[in-house]
Amino acid sequence: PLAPASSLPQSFLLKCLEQVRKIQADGAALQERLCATHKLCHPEELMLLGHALGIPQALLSSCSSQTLQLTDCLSQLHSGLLLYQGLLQALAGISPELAPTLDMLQLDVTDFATNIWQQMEDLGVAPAVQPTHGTIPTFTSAFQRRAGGVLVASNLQSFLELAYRVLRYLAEP
Amino acid sequence: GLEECGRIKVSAPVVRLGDPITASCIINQSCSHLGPEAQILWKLGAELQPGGRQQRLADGTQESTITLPHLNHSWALLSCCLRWGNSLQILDQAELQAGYLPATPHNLSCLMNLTTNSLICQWEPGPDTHLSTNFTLKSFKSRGSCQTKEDSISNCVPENGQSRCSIPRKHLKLYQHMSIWVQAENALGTRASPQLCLVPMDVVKLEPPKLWALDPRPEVAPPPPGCLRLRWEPWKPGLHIEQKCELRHQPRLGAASWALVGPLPFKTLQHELCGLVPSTAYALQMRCTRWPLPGFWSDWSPSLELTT
Amino acid sequence: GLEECGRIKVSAPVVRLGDPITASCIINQSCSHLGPEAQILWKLGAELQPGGRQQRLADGTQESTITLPHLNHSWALLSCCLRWGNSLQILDQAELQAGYLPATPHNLSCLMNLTTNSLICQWEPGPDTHLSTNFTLKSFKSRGSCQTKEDSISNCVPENGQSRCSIPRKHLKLYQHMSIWVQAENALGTRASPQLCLVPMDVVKLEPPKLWALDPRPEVAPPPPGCLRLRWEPWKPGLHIEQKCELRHQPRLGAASWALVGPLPFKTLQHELCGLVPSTAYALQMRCTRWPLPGFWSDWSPSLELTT
Repeated sequence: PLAPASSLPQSFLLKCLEQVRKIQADGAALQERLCATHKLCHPEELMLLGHALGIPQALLSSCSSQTLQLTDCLSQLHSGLLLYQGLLQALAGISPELAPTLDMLQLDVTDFATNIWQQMEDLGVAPAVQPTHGTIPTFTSAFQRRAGGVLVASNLQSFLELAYRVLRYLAEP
Repeated sequence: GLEECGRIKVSAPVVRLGDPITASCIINQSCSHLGPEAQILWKLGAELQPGGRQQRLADGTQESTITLPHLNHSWALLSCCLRWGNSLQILDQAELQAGYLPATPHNLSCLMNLTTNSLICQWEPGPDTHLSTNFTLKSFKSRGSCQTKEDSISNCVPENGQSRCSIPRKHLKLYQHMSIWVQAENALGTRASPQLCLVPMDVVKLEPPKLWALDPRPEVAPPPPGCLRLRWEPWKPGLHIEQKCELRHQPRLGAASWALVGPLPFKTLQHELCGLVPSTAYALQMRCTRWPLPGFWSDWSPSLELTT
Repeated sequence: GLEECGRIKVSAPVVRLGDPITASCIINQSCSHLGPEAQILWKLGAELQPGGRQQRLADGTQESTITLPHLNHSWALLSCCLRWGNSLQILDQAELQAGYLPATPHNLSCLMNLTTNSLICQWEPGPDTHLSTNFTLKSFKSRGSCQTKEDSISNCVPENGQSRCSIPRKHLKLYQHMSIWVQAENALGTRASPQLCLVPMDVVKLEPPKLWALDPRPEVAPPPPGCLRLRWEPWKPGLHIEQKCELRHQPRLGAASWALVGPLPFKTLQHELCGLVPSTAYALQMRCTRWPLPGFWSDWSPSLELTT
């Protein structure tokens, strides 16, 4: 495994921090619109539905500063982003008003995943075959896509919070 | 497949404003692992709605039914919820809409516009129905008094929400009768305006001619006092149409109303106006109409100012 | 079938301006029932062209061939005619075009626009070729120094004749290298500009922040003489981008040039400017750029006028 920080170019880390901030802004925009347009404002009101829908969450266990395993952390970050890419794709058709916001979020998440993957390739720590996002629930009604949107956006914000912290730690001179 | 936790069914997704609406919500057994007596609650927007009647169905699922006596919002969100710990969980949501049947569109009128070469029709849509209402201008080619339908004409769909539509030249037979009406449609029903039976060219509205002072020519004696000479240029797209025109004039200053002169045969292209107050500035305007065949008067031309 | 009277064939429908062009016209026998020695004549535009070489072919048809040494019109009509009684009958016509090979498009430059979320590229098209010339912005996603092509990107076709094109966000990977070039093509050939290798976000151009006076607050001492306090509102679409900014000021009156202050960290959002001439009106402007990551400076903001 890689030694922390030293092996990651500063420009890569700064770009990642920039991308995380952008995705957080996109995610917040989606949450705001779901609340304004569909009155779905609190993920806590949708926990039961979340269990039933079976929305998976991405872990960043190798990224905590105590047990930082850089290679594992990068690949967890990458597969987490792939998972959210898949979840966001499953939300397609959420509603005409939200479609542009959802598309932008999906594009930025995909860009961030590509950025991480290419850095892993440059470091020679990328697995031969790029992983896929695993099983993704299908949302069968407009309401489920909106409720799913609230839950996915909320989970994504928590995931990004963790990612931001580790990237900041790695970017510290 | 995904286990649905709860599913709302409504008597009708759209009702008339103020009418009652009934909804039922079925909680799937797997979702209500919360214990048999999970209580289903209803929210309209953010407000809890009392009056849900809950029962356990043969297959073990729970069903709650509620009737909202008067739906007074044109748009509202009805939520089926479940108490879970100290939180209220939303299991499904239905968008309720209420509004009015479309009013019968009225005051349908059409003009044949030779600049755009299209038949432009407009109408009064009537009051807001609070529902998405589509207006379509329908027509068919016919004979005489439009009793029989000869060829259909493709529908004319107005641009976003406008109460006018243009039927392009290629869909028109300019000298044949056609029947035209407007149809308004929303989720509650359809209403059609009375039918117009018209011949496009008979509702042509021309543009006014261009007025010019008649340039003085050496070989022609100047206009006698109290007289004015003017000429006009007919509107190009209307050159093939026989017309009659009218001239009106009024002193530029003072409150005298317009004096009318006509009909002037439109082909003469010039006119000498006499009987005016000498050394006075006059405003002159002209309009024309298809004649003797039917048509609408053009607007009055912009003013030409001449001094006697 | 319709018996063709005459048919022109040209060596090339489009030639370089000033180059020669050869055409032949074959008169069908059935058409030349006018007698064997029907004389074929050529007209370029309205002018008769001497030098047509006529011969009778084995199958009895007549063929005339003509070579125009220099085609100096970018567009011309070549007519194959036959004298018939005292009239000249046109049997066929060919449109001849002449122009230049497209010049190599140059000065290709691109900016990432976060308002439209698109990569906007522009270029110099080079001199007019007199021929219909299509410009296409081509690109592909790549790595490092753009040697290898990873994914292709659909061509960007500029709107009617513009020398700029916008690649929409969905075709871009904002943080990946891409190779971009312009291709110019007309009937005479194709020319491609040198390739740019860039990362969209590294050519981002921000909009300037909005400058405001800092509202005086009771609990805060007023600015000392010769000092000004201002605050700025960053441009929303750039909030996620780390930036540095520059401030410039100059007395509103008089000819003093701009004085520059900076770099200012963009997150401080306010600044106290001192060392100015007391009781003087100043114009202040600010601009920002992505930093430490690469990017272009924004334009200077509109002036804020404050008086010390």
